[in-house]
Amino acid sequence: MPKRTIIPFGPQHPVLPEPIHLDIAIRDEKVVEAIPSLGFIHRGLELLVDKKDFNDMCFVAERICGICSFIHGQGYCQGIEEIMNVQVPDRAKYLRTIWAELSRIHSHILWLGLAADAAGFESLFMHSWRVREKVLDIFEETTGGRVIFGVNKVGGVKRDIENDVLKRIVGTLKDMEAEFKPLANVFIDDYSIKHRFSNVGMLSKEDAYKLGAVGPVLRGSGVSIDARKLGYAAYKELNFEPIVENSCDCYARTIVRVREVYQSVDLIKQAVDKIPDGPIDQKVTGSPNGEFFSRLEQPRGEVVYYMRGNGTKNLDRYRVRTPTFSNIAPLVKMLEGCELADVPVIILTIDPCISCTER
Amino acid sequence: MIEKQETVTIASQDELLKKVAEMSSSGYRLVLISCTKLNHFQVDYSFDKNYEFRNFRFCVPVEKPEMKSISSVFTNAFTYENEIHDLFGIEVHGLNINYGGKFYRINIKAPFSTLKKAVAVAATEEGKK
Amino acid sequence: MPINPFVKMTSTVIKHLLGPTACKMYPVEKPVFFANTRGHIAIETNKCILCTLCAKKCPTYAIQVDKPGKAWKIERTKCIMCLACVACCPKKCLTSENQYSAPVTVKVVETFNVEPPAAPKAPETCPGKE
Amino acid sequence: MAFIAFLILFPLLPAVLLLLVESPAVRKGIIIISAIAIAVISVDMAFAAPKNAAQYVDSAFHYLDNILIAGELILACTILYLCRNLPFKKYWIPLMVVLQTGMILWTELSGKLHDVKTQHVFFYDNLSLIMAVIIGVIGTLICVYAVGYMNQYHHHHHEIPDRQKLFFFTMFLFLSAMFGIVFSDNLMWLYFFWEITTLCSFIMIGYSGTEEAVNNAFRALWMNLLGGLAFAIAIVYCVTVLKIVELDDLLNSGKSAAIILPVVLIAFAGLTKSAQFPFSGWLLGAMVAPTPVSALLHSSTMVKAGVYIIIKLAPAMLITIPGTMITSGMMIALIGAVSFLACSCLAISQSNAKRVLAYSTIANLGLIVLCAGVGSYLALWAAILLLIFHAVAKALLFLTVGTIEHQIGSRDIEDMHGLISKMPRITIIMLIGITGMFLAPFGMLVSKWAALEALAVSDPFLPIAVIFGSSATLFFWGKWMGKLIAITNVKSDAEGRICHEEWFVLSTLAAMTIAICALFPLVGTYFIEPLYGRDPILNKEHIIMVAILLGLVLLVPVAFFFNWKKLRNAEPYLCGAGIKDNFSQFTGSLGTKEWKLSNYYLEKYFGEAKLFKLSVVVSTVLIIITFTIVFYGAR
Amino acid sequence: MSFITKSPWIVHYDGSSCNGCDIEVLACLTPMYDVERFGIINTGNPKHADIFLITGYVNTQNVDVIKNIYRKMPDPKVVVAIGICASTGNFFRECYNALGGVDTIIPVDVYVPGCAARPEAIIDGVVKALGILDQKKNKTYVAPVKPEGVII
Amino acid sequence: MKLLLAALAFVILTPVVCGLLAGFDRIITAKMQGRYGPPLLQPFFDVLKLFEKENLMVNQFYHSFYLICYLVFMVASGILFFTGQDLLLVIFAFTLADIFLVLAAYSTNSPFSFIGAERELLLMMSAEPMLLIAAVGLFMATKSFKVGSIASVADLNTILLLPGVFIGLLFILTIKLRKSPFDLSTSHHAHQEIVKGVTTEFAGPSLALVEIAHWYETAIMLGIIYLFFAGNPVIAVSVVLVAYFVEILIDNTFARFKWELTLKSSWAVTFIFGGLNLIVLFIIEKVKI
Ligand code: SF4
Ligand code: SF4
Ligand code: SF4
Ligand code: SF4
Ligand code: SF4
Ligand code: SF4
Ligand code: SF4
Ligand code: SF4
Repeated sequence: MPKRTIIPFGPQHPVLPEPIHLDIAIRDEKVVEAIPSLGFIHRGLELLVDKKDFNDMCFVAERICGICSFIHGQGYCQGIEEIMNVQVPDRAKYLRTIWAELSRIHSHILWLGLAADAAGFESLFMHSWRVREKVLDIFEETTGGRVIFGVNKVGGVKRDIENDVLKRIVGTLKDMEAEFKPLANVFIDDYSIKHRFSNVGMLSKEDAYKLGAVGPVLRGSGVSIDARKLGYAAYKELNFEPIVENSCDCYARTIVRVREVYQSVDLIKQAVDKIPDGPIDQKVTGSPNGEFFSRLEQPRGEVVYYMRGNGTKNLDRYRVRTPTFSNIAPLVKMLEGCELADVPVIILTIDPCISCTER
Repeated sequence: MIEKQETVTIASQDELLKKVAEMSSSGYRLVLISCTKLNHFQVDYSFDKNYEFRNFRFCVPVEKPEMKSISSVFTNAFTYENEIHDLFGIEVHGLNINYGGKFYRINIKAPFSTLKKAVAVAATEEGKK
Repeated sequence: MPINPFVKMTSTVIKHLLGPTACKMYPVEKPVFFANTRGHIAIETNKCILCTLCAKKCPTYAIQVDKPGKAWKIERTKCIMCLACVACCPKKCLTSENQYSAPVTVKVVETFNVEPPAAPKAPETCPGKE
Repeated sequence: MAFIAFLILFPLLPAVLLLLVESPAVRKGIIIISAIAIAVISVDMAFAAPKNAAQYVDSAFHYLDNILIAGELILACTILYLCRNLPFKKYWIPLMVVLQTGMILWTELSGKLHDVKTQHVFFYDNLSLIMAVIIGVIGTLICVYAVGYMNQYHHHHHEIPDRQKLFFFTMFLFLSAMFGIVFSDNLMWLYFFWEITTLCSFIMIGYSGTEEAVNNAFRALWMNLLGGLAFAIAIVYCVTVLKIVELDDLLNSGKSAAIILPVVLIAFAGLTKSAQFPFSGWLLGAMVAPTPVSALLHSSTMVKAGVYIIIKLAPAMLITIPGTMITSGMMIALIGAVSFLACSCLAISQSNAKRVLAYSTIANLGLIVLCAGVGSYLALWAAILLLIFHAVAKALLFLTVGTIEHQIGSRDIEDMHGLISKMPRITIIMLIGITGMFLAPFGMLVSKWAALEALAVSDPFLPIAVIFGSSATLFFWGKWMGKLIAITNVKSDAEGRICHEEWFVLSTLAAMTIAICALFPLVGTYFIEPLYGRDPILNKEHIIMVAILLGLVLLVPVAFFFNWKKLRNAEPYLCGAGIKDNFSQFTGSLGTKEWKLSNYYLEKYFGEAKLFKLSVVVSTVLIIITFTIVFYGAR
Repeated sequence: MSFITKSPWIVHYDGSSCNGCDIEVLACLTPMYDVERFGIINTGNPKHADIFLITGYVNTQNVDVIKNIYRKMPDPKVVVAIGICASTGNFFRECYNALGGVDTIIPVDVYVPGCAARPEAIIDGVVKALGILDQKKNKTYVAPVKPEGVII
Repeated sequence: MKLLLAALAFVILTPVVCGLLAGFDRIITAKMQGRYGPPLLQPFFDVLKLFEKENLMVNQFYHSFYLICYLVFMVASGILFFTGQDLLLVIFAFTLADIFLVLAAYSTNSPFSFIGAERELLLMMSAEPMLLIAAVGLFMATKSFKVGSIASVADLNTILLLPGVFIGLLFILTIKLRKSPFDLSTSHHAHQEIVKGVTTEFAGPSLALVEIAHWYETAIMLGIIYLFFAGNPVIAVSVVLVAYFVEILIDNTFARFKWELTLKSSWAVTFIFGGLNLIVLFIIEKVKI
């Protein structure tokens, strides 16, 4: 009986944009055990509430993660607004929705590229990221930054997007969609992609639900849960259905993300059509006192913030439960019995965002 | 926000475990376990089913920082509970995967529990330099 | 076996082989930034009143205001372009240019003499740029 | 010819002496002295003897027949006696003994032999000389090795009763029998010696007396007896139908279709002896025997008796079976091909070094059988070269495994990780053995090269099998080498504990592996080509090319002494989880961890569970087909 | 002339960054910015790399990792700290688990400011690093002294 | 004398030609990926730079012995090939060279090198049958194993007799050139599974040796392709270039395969295209007689 090979995988590894570590035990190339280890990015920024006031914490929240930085800011602000009972103007809500959906497009295409790269498909990675730059240009034009936007604030948003710019954005997105389509078809149909993704990292519907999987991982296993359905920001008024795939493997998760790109483009179109005119922020006075669990759908899934204010500038507790954190348990499950070559693909399939996981 | 958030405070650990088992059997999933240090440790177990958010609160005294794991009911609880152990210094009994304090591997023991505001301010001064 | 799944990527790849490159060719071609791209913080030294508000608001302590020395200092390797300083300045003398700060080999604190009567010298040399 | 008598009879002397002496020192002396005597005589004979046509020894003594009858009876009784602790319900084993001895005795006593020409009893030609040198040199080297080994063996295994007297008796008896096989021309004698080797093998496999050993011994016994039975039938057929009892008569009897049946029957016996599929099981089971036994009986000599007889029969196997378009050689070649391909693949899935060697042995024998079956001059040339190279290199490998096993307490390849750091010299010897088995320009590869060129001429089926098989070979030898040469920081003084005899034997064999490679053109010119009376195969160019490669292999280590500038040592890359100056540990998830590296075994594709059965089925079908068409053709 | 400036290979490690700078580093490799024009390849392996791009600041857990990677790079090598986190630690240096910028544990040759650092800035930084690499190769490199603030 | 000159020319010209080929490869790859790409001479810059670097090693053996053997035997088998020696011997020497690379990786005792080495062996096991079958096929078509006489005999007929063998050879060319989808053991860019596979531990000059040896390897492989069309050098060279281009294209349109599919597909292709081709050829010849 062959013995095990035990090797470290990460924290520094070409396939991992971020440090995570696994002790992998393999036999031939079959993974018999994979124990994850975290903490390489642990900053303890939740404790910064002691040092930064609740307004400045918005900057911190944005820097929990650089990929869906915007949504972190949005989640934080929405939570505080809820505690303080601030009525955010509708235009701000729509703008938040638009930026959030743009973030999702950017994040998903970025992920698709990384997934292609994890499977050793370099050209697909390159082309995905080429398409993604179009979205980054929109960001830079509207917020002034390519990845960290800094447009959220408690009570609304800092920058407005003019209506004609919004129209132009929709046009740009159409172009992007046209360029994305052939790439999406590669993800959907290509033989080698299917070879690498199909039947890899199986996570049954029951396991996905029980182990607390979120986002595309959950929806790829056939469970229709999407926190946007809670109706925060402008989602209440937009028409969409959670995207669900049933094959429960890496391929399903990939397809969920491909389809969500199209869905997000559609949501932005709807939002641009419906966006009302008006102010973009609401003056906020006083300090938060109370508690709230704020839930949002990030590209990687549902994120939960718990905030507790005590009437001073500094919060008592700011707690972030990010999607990746929730997906760690399913990840361990998925890694059981896979091939060594699947490890990068499976790790990527939860779209790990370690910086937010460890905060 | 259209969702309704309900928080129920529960007195004893055993009752909590019963409640958790009940949640599991009625098809809820564990969304979050979070801990907050007030005068005691406030531990919140949050569940969700069909976007319905239910939250059970349980208090752990600072003097005796111990609690029981729910990882036998919800396997994925181990991440939260290990985190709580590392950050708050609460001993969690009955973990299915116990990292034994190596989850985050921070040098400061239980920073969320011990770090006083005074220390924080000192750090701020240092940061300014 | 249908040939299609094996050649899904081919058309894209061939198209780009024959077509122009998507590369921006920086630094051969100068980049164009959007008007409100957030870049480095500039100060109009003749307007500043050394009120220290910006230094207090800056979350990373990138700005120091030396009241007695009449100097406004910024450490560019600390600034995260959050624009909190720009927003809070009562005299609106801070602006964000759309050019990013240049990489440096040593961390320096740039000091601007804030002397309202002083002639505004054109900052010809950038210490970061050598 | 005196030396034939010497070689057959002389080993019996130390055999009997060793059965009697108690003192280890005396035993050692006897073994070494007789080993030298046998080796010197066999080599001398090989050089002294004329090397053209076969030479025959007429049966000058009539009492030889009586000796034979007595011997047969003693042999049968011994086997029957040993069958007393027969495992459950295998009554057909003694039955087979009785049956075949009965047949032989009937032939002998019924007077059938009177009208059969019985002129030659013994003979020798270049092939038997080569075999004799292998037996005389390698066989005795292994005996010398066994002196040290068996002491260690009993030191490690207290539970096994010390029966070294029996052990060495059997070893020398075996040598005698082997010489008998290669020099016998009379089929009756050949059969007699053949059965003695079966008995020796049986005793040796069961040496340790454990349940597993006994079971495996009986498996080996019945499979070999099956071959013996076929042999006996062949003899009866020859005597009664063909009126022949001598090998050369059989081969020179006008190539008529009538000889196909006995030839195939004897070849069948050869297949069982050389553990070809479907009879490979016994050789694998034989690995429970002490390692010198594996080296001597089960890789370099006894199993070679099987392929030896097949090579001898090769010309007769070229006769087309009446009513079909095929020759019996083709079928035999196919069985060889199945064995080669399957065993090369099966070896991939094994981590027990002796099992790997066993599979590789069967595979190489398969290749020899394949070449013999094809029977062309070039193919036979390759077959004989393979036989020589394999005997040396495989004996070396078995013995090194034995030595290493005693030092590290395991014969698992995984446990040999980083052996070069612990026991550099022994590892280099082992590496020489392994390279000898599969890399250019060493012997086995040169022979494979010749085999491929020979096979390519005939048809594409066999080359394809050989090609796939040798690629599999590449994999399992390669990974084994990799295991050995990983450089770790673990030091050990284990090497100092190895005794002198073992050192001597191992280094001699290693030197021989290299030397034969350099000298193989001479072997070709002086032994093989005259055997078939044909032109040399290798032209100068081939030899020069191989010589250049060999030269390179030996020269390149010089680069070692070259002074490379700017050297800095750093621990291996471990994804940043490494620990400074620690070459075996990293910071793992739950604390510091040791990294471990194990080879791939590709169980899914090359695992024994499926592949072994499949090969047994395929080869059984092939054998049944062969016999069916042979019987059909004979009628 | 030294060939090292014509073929600088990089290895990237994400210290404790927020991802923002990481994806900008990756973006440098992709079609829009394509640093392979300068012969730059992302090797992913410190043993092949000449330039160590590091994003994010140092925390108690990744100290060893960063030192480890640095040690395993063959000389001459340069370290480029990308982003405010890697340069000075951002506001995260106030966190309990942070040690500060990368220069607290290994020598840093170039700081690329920005949060997140733009791809253009990263390219500028790498180009600057090339000069240093060349000097290190020719053994003419003198570490710059930190000036006491610059008056403008 | 002529042979000596041929050998010398091979030793000197191969790095130049294959380096340039690699340069084109990288530019074309970049263009295919929508990038601009490095300068043409980039492969040379890389190798020269590597020689300038410090030689960082886990132990001295792999550099001083195995890697040098790798290069020496790769060159030797190239010389054997280009001076027209026995094709089987060339392939065996070529395998020997490859084995030394694997051994070098093994000897580092590093996890990723080790896995790379196992995979490299697996790849060798996948590719070797086809190479040998190609040799046998060329023998059946031209009645010679000698590269020299194959080259002089080969004509249009050769390729018509051996279409399957040629396709099979193109298939394993991907393996030998370390191109996606078969770059399992190491790749020219960062390898997503095992960092750099076999070359993980080779730094500086050691890596340069590997790179140069790979150029020779490429030359031999392309040489074997050339052999099929040797009758007409113009066609032969263009076929080689087209084959190389196709490899680049395949490199850019496939994800990496896993080991199982690699082994299965290459053996299947070897058997179906190579093996059946030989069998058909055999039958044709039998029928002719
Ligand atoms: S999940 Fe990851 S990408 Fe999304 S916000 Fe969190 S850290 Fe960022
Ligand atoms: S350092 Fe960067 S972000 Fe800060 S002011 Fe300068 S350019 Fe802007
Ligand atoms: S932009 Fe933000 S970080 Fe920069 S100086 Fe102003 S306040 Fe400080
Ligand atoms: S820059 Fe503006 S905020 Fe800062 S000190 Fe000057 S006036 Fe005050
Ligand atoms: S030199 Fe400095 S200040 Fe001037 S443009 Fe460049 S980065 Fe900005
Ligand atoms: S002088 Fe240079 S470093 Fe300073 S702000 Fe201007 S461009 Fe930036
Ligand atoms: S020229 Fe230089 S110093 Fe002046 S504002 Fe621009 S970057 Fe700053
Ligand atoms: S500098 Fe800013 S963008 Fe870069 S890692 Fe730090 S927080 Fe993220």
